Amino acid sequence: MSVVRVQSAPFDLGAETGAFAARAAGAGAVVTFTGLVRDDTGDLQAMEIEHYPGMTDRAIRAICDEAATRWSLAETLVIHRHGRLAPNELIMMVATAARHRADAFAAAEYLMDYLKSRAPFWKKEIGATGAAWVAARPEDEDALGRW
Amino acid sequence: MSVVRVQSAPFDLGAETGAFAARAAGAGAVVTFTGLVRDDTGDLQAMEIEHYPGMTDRAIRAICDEAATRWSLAETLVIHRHGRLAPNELIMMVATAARHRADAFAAAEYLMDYLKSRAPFWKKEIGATGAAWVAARPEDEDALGRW
Amino acid sequence: MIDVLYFAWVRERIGLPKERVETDAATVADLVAELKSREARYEAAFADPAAIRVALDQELADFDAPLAGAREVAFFPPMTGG
Amino acid sequence: MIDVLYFAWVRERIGLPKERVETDAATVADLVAELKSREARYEAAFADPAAIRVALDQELADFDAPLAGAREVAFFPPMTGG
Repeated sequence: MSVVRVQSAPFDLGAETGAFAARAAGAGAVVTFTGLVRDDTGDLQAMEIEHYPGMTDRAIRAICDEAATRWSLAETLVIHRHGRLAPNELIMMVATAARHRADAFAAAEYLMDYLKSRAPFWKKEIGATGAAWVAARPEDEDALGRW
Repeated sequence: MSVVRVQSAPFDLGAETGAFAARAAGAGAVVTFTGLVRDDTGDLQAMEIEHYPGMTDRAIRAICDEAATRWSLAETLVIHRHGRLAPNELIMMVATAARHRADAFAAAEYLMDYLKSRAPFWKKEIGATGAAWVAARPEDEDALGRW
Repeated sequence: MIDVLYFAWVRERIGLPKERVETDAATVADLVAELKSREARYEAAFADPAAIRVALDQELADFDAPLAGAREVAFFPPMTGG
Repeated sequence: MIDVLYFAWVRERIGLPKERVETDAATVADLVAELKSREARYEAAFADPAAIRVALDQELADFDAPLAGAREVAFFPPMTGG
């Protein structure tokens, strides 16, 4: 089963992870990934995340569905925030549950690679001296080639 | 920084994951792996995990140290239980924090591969009709070859 | 008539998130050419087509995709989720 | 004198977790040969050396490692952590 949540509200990583593992009982292996707002320059005031409401949910579900055809998964979870986030806030998380760890790891990495480059989110960094859209990294596009 | 805990007591995955991500603030990417007692036959009553107390902690720390030389990591955490566990209980977890997701994922998989085959734990499955030591899987030994 | 949506810096350069466009353009590329001929801000937003991604009815599409039957087209930079 | 530890099914076959052994064995393999000659339960536990792993003073070691200076040697099956 896939659960997808796109929301402006914060989420509780601990509570989500605990509940996911409980739901995945019988699976054996649970992997989570969490992305946080990183302040590389010491100048970041906020990160603004824009998304395409009509498309976001379906794009993420399509990625989860594809993962479910590639690996034997008991459960997947994707939570992604939009709106204004402060440094060190949690941006998003994925969780995967499978019988064996190789499937859970591969599916989590696949979900992340596709969410990075194929889910309609755009990040803007707001600093003391100005704001700038985060550029897509060529490595992120290249990462899709491995699947 | 590496935190290693070997304990018979249960741990709270949600609380540990939340605290780890808070400690890793600034890291950007957090990956966790959790292993649960899986009942493949429907017959499992308990899993007994034996370990080598004098060696366990140092063996896990050596694995964490090696991971820290291979990837740029902000934090690592390993919790591994021993003693008698019921089906669906959490056996262990690892968590890694890094600037970029590729490092966090690779380090978590590396830690898991080495913990599986190089940390002195042995699992015994206690069923209604008898008990059996879990055999090491050749794939687990082979997995070390990729690092 | 088609709804045209803009996101991120495409939205900022064009100055609005959404508009209805009366067009007979056969493909996405034709629509882009039409918009660019309208005003300088479209010219600026679409100056480098390689930097722009397209979705047709909320599915990723190419610039040569036909517009016939589509109700919504969206233009945006490469995505930066996760 | 060396402390000899057994874990998992090695422990079960030998019937104890730990013992002190008086030995002049030069290597781990020599110690194993000595133990096997003592009693059938050692013979049974060490029947397939390929199935046994060794730690010397709590570090993984090989059967041909010298025992000189070691205080503790442990025998166990391949590990199954995680």
